[in-house]
Amino acid sequence: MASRPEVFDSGEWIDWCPGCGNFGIVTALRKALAELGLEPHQVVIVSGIGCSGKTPHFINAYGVHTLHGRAIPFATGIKLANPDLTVIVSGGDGDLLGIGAGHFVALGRRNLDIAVMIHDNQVYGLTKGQASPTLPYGVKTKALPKPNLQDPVNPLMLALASGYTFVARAFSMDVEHLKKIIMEAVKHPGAAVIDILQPCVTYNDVYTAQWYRERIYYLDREPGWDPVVRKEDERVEKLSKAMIKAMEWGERVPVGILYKDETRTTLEERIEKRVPSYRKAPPAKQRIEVQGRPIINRRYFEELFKRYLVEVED
Amino acid sequence: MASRPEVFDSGEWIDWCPGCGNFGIVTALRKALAELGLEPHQVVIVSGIGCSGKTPHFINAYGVHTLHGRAIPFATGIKLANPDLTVIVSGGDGDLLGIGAGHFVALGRRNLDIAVMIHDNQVYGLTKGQASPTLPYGVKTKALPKPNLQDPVNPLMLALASGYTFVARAFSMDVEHLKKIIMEAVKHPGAAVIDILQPCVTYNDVYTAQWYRERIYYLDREPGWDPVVRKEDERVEKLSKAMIKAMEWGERVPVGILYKDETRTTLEERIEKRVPSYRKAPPAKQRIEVQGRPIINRRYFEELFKRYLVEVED
Amino acid sequence: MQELDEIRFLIGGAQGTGLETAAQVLTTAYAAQGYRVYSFREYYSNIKGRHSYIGVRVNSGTQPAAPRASYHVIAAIDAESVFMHLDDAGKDTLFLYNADLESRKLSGLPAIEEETKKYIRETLAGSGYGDSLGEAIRYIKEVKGARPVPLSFNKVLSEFAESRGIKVFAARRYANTILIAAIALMTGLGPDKLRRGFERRFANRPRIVEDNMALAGIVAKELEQYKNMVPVRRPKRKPRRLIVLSGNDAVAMGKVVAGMRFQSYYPITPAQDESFMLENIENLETSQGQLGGVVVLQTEDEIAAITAAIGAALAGARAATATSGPGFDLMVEALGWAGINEVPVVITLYQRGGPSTGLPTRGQQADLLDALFASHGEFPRIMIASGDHEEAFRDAVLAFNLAERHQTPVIHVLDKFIANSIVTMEPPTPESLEIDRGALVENPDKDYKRFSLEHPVSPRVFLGTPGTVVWYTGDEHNEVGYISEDKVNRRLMYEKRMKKLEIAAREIPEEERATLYGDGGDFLLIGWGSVKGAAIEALKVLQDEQGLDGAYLHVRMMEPFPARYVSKIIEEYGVGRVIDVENNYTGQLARIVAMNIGHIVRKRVLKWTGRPIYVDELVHAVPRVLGGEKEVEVLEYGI
Amino acid sequence: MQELDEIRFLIGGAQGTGLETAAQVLTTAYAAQGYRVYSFREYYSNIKGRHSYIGVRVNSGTQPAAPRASYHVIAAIDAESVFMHLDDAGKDTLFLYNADLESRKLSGLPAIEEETKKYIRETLAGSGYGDSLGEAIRYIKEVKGARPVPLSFNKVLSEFAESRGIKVFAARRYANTILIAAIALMTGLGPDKLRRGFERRFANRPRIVEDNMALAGIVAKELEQYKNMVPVRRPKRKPRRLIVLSGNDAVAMGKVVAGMRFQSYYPITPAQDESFMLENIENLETSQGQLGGVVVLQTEDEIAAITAAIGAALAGARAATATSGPGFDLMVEALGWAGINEVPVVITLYQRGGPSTGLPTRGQQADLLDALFASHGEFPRIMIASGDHEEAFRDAVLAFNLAERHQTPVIHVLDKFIANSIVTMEPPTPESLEIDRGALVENPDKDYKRFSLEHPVSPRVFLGTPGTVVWYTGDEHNEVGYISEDKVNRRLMYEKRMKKLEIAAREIPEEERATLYGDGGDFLLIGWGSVKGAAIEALKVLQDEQGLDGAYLHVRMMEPFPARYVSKIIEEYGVGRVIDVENNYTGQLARIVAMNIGHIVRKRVLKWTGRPIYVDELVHAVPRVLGGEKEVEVLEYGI
Ligand SMILES: Cc1ncc(C[n+]2csc(CCOP(=O)(O)OP(=O)(O)O)c2C)c(N)n1
Ligand SMILES: Cc1ncc(C[n+]2csc(CCOP(=O)(O)OP(=O)(O)O)c2C)c(N)n1
Ligand code: SF4
Ligand code: SF4
Ligand SMILES: [Mg+2]
Ligand SMILES: [Mg+2]
Repeated sequence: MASRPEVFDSGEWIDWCPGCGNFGIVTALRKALAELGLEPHQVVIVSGIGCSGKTPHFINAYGVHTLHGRAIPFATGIKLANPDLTVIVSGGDGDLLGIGAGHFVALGRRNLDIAVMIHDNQVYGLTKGQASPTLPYGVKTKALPKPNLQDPVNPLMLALASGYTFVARAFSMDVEHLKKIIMEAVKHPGAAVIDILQPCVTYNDVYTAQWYRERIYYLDREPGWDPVVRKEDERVEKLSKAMIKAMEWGERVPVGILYKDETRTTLEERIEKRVPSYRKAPPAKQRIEVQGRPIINRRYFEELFKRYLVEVED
Repeated sequence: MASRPEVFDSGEWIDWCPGCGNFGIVTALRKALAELGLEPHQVVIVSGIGCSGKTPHFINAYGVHTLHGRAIPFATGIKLANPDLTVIVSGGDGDLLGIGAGHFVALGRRNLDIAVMIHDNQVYGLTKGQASPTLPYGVKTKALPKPNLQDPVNPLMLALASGYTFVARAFSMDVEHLKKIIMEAVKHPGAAVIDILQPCVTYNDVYTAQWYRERIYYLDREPGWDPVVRKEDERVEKLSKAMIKAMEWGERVPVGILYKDETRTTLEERIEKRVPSYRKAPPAKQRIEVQGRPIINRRYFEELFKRYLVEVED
Repeated sequence: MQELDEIRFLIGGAQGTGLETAAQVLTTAYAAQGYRVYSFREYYSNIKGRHSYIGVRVNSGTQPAAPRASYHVIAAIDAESVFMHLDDAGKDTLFLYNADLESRKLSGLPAIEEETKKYIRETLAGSGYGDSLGEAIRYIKEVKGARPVPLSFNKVLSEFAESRGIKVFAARRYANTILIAAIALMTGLGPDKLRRGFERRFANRPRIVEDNMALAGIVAKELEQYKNMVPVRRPKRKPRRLIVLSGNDAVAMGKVVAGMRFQSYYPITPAQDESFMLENIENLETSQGQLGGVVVLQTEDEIAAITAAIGAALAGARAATATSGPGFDLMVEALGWAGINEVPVVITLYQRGGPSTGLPTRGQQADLLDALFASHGEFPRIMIASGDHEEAFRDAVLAFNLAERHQTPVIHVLDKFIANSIVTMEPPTPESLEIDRGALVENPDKDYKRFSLEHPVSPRVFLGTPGTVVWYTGDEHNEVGYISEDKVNRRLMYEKRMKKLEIAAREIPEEERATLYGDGGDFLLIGWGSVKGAAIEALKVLQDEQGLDGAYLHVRMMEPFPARYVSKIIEEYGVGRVIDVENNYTGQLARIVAMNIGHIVRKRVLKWTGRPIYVDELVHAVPRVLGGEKEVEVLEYGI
Repeated sequence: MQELDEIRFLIGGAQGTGLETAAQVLTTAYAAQGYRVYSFREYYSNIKGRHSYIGVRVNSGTQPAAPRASYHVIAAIDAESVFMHLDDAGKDTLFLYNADLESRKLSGLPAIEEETKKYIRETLAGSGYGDSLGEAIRYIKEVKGARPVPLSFNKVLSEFAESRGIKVFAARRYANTILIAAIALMTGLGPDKLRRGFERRFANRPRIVEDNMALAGIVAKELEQYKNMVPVRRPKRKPRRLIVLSGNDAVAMGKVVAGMRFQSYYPITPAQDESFMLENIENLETSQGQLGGVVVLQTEDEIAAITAAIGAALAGARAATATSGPGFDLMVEALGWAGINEVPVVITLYQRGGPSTGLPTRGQQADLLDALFASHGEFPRIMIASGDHEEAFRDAVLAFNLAERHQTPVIHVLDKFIANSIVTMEPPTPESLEIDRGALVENPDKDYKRFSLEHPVSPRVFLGTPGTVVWYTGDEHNEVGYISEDKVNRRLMYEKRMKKLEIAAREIPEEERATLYGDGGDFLLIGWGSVKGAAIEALKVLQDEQGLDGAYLHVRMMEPFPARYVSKIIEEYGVGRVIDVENNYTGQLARIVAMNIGHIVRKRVLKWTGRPIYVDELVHAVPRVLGGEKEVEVLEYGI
């Protein structure tokens, strides 16, 4: 049952710069969680380090503000230990696509049911405005001494190449749309990623809210746009189409769902196949002791480790 | 002027398993270096850790056998400090696409003139046969206790998404073809990657030489295949085509050059724009002292750091 | 022949030629007779082709726990194994080799490294011998007093091939069985008993068992004259069952018993076998059904391994990761996060030869100071170092109890010498062990504060617990977990964390953190980890052979360090009679002792060749160091 | 008014409101008069909105190098800054605040953290005051004896807006100028001199300079009565030029002078400003043309940063990386690689508040033991810790000389208190410094061996040198660099590396590794890093005010540790009169001392609030600790 978004307001003062695009993300996230009918204790927001990294503190839900670049593997452990939790990763573009790129790729490969929100502001906000991995070559944002030397990585392309089964883009200033995308991502069973275009009012004077407003268009309003893979043999075609959309950047910038693969099993399902008790009794919920003693007694021990036992002949 | 491949034989005993696909790589590499007319001291082979990581020891050239996953950033420092060197990275699939995936992505973004050879054997050879990031879901190679849980990452897709300007695949058992591809990769100015299908005879009983032989076909023999981007506006189209080829895996497995972008500037060129002396006097070749004293004397010091100086008024 | 209390043999051959199988077959066969077995393995960082060997001790009374430098039998499967073990051949050692290879030259063996060839060549030349295998055998016989046992492998294998109707080519794969058979024969392990070993190794493959037994018969016939030459006495005591396990297995078993249900890892020698073993029994299948399951996750790197384990621990699972030095290096940042967030996560650290990639398949004890201070800033951690398999098992359980009780990361340190050696052990009685999950809250009230300053250890909730929410952050935080830079909060929150170490120090008796073995007053050895086995046995030998009566202080916990106890013991002896024994260069334990109690133990016996400390070399070194001949004695036995 | 030898002021305001500009303008203006200035800054890990402040000392004689707890002027730009600095207001402190805000309530200021609010509320309530700004001002006046200086910012800014024909809204951005003007007025910095400060800050923007001067005029008129209230004496000595620089700048300058031409980094506080500064002058442009260029590479993470630097060093460049704790953690594995491969790479480590993300914009000295033992296994490293900006500059040069001479990684340790404080310094004379590139081979002959065992330090070739090739590997290697697991090679190669530390210890005089300041016999302070400034000044104050005559032993090199020298000095005093002063909890230097020389210094003055040690609190603590009242005195001055 949907609750009010305020339920997800932690009450902590938000110390982002006035006007920062992150405000839209927090608002959309609170709304999405409320509309999904979740309760605060069922949700874990996992973040990295950066302005974006502070997000969990502003959400009334379990919050894990981890290390720079490591939100994804932290989230992986949380989700695998207790798959009943709704686990959402909130990270910066530097965090997820620079220092954390290896984990970003690995999550795609795993298709674990986690939704990843990239706060894509093209800069390292909290360290004062250096180029992030999404800033294009030759662009000079405010705090850079010289124009950027490196080419950007395209978060959507990287996500598609890595195997994410849900890939979308949204704009942090369109809270309603972003909310919907977040809800879709959370509902999607498997690894989902949302590239959120998030203006940094303090350091990014190139990709401003205005810049985006002039270019954004909505895929769901495009006639015939259907990003969903419903059968395995549609995969290559849908993936190719998604990639072509992902490369569109300049005059027009698409937002919305680029790709959604409903055919791949999640890691949880795969584990369950191997460990039948997994869903019923995941690691975090198993009884491991009886009155302060190991549940594995001598008899069980000998059964479990049978192959290490040698019966001594008389 | 081309020399003989034996010039590049270090004479060290190769302790790979008899029949290992890596032998083909070493042979092809020696031949390629010889045909490129390089001398041993002009070449640096940089590797990670794994069976593949031993490669530099078998090549008579400067060899840097680094840490697991870190060959690319080591190579980056080497190349930037002395851009006259021919720098080649040789790494395992686990090394480059698992633990090193973040660096792999970053090199694509940088388009630094380095050629990367992925020894793609779908397993962690040196640690005894665990699944590497290229092993498909559900496959059980010899040493795995259970079938693989995770989906594979496609090295070519990842390379294309990351911005490599030269992306190719080769088969380690076709030494002549591989040699040619290596030569192309080395000659290509910018970040190049070759996914080398390398049978591991000890641990990979699924993707065997035989398996490949039955499926491989050569792109350069495909009528009309032209992977080269000669003008910026061809980029999206060629990239899309390359990606579709990259996804082909099963009945038919393409080898050859998938993508070659001649339009993007290299990092070296970009640096030179900012530091005009860079090519003439790169970091490794600058004179920094005069008779044991800093080349930057008091006068130069005051000029360089003018903005920190305050003239004291009388 | 006189029966021996213990027999020792060494089998050598190229990697990939079945040495491990040979050792397993023999070990199980002896264990099934009630013998206590210890076997250690040396191998290159290589998959196939380089020389490898396994040293085995079979004892009729006590459990051996360290290598000894003298062997009753050495069995060489190839030419390399003859050249490599010249030093190991002693007086009367039966030295089995392939007589077909007599003309082989050292220089024609590329698998032996140049430096080693030089060493071997010098050894032979030093006594006037050439570098062919025949010469090496003469050297072994004439100089070392060993008894060469030539055997034509070709002959034996041809006969075998013929008798079993297989190709000679196929028969070659059974070369390792020749070693098994020869050793069984010489040590008096009869065919029935040997068969048990084969049966166990090749369960459900009776054909292979028969093949092996047939070949063993042929070998026995050929070597008839050596039968029972080094017979071992019947075991003094026969337990009903024995476990045959490696150090990796011991830890894995401890973890399962402790209730660990999540392990994330990235493969690395010599840690990985622990995770494989866990993966294999992930279902916890018993006669009463599935007792639960262990999720074992192979991650993309060690950073992911530890952070995933921390995540799982936050969610409420007992969670761990296992690695060795290079992997540990990558975990350092997350270790600090676990520290500031008071997360009970266990890191099993298997030391190997460093620095850097070092000697990845060899052993060392050189990560102690690193592990003790790893990660920037200050936070409490607990560090346990096990000295043998029994300790490894119990400490694996203890690690989780301490982690949850004190809400700190726990580093459980082992080394390759323990990880890769295989011993016999009586099955433990898990019921006698405690599970202490520390302070937990299942139904938090409104005022619940995860990091309450009321007590240093604040009760935990798991992620997902209804009734509250909690924030975790690597930043300094306030009582609910929100970032706080306030100076007063900072001081108190920092103190809260650090005080937990004082509490742990108060709660864990110092005598459990360090143990004194022996009570001789002549000298005191001090050591840790795998030194234990060699040290305790050396005490006995020194007493028996030289009348020197010493004791061994085994330090098992480095943090909280048992300062008072160690201080007391060292002062009883006087620091001049204390000898630090470590498998490293800088005497890391001695440095920790100095740091904690101010006594600098300067007498040291050290080793850093990557090989284990042999009882014999320690026995030799102690009187020299004690007598003041040398302050530091450097060991280097073992190729 | 009596002229003062030194004036001290504090300016406070929200982040993003121009405090740094204010401090710069004033600092340059004073420096241009020949004053020696020291300014330190406290700020939150936040971009805009949280409270920040800068404390400045302007001295007419010597260079200050640590904060003092008493200010002549405190200037608060907002309400937060009044509440935050109640403690800093002392007797007669001129406390400027915005009179328009008198009714503001503490509870209505969300930028102040709850814990801090509680602290402030308790402070006020403890003396019977409420929590409005008006009450706070009364408290400051009545309890602390300060002199409130109310000023209506609205009034001043409206007048300013009108006079300059700009919108009041736009005028608000000049609020920081009010602080500048007030301080200049009170301390006797005349308008012409102040103008110099503005001119320099706003070079080529005369309009802004005029705006500022106009506003300053209005402020001066309003505050006429405070003019020259705390005048500072003319400087005793006037150098021709002064550099105004931060610790980050000092290191960057040292690196450029040292010939470093490659720096790879990943942004992190408080290290990043060093790399930006390098990026800015990358072209080494002089009147004689380009002297070369520095390649500054922003990498994808710290692992890439250090490995790229190592690669560049192998290629022959002097190469470095700069980071702080979390980044250093990620560099640990590669550090060991540099160690085993004998690579001269420099790591500049700026300590900040830990553990983990900790207090990322605050300071601490708690990474010493970590840095000393980081990375598994054993290898030589050299560690230098600078105590002030001059040392930071010289040590940056020294680091490269030692790295290349001994072919080891060098860790150059600083802390946030040095990195982010700004001082005046006389320009150095680089000609007086040495560049020692160590043993190099340009024309290797056929027998060249990179890791020749002949000497511990084997001559290097750069990658690409004709005439040879070389292999590097993280595995144990032989003389040419090929992997070797041979035991003899292992022993010798390991010793070769470790011996280099002994050579370094022999070559670098112990008196350069630790320096004794003062010669009083009453007590000995021992410390390192930024403690230096506070300790040396505290000696003087203790002598002047309490007749206590002590000395300060400043340890600048932790590896090789100056054991004999430190031992000698400590023994001269007797360990009971030695006080360890550190900005950490566990007394890390004291632990290193114990480890090296066996003396456990138990008297300690420690601080871990993330704030610097103030001279005054140290002065207060020393006699207490010395007198035995307490063994450890914990400091916590500074909000
Ligand atoms: C290991 C490590 N390296 C560097 C830092 C410093 N750091 C803090 S935030 C940040 C970058 C933040 O950029 P991004 O991820 O894009 O987040 P944003 O602030 O833009 O939201 C960095 C480099 C750190 N905390 N940890
Ligand atoms: C930090 C670190 N973690 C783990 C290892 C152990 N390790 C050595 S090789 C290897 C995997 C090798 O696999 P791959 O990169 O595919 O190379 P291959 O052996 O297949 O050529 C691993 C995990 C290591 N050396 N360093
Ligand atoms: S710096 Fe940019 S991203 Fe960070 S809070 Fe300010 S506006 Fe937002
Ligand atoms: S394990 Fe596989 S990859 Fe490694 S050497 Fe053997 S065959 Fe080659
Ligand atoms: Mg960002
Ligand atoms: Mg591989």
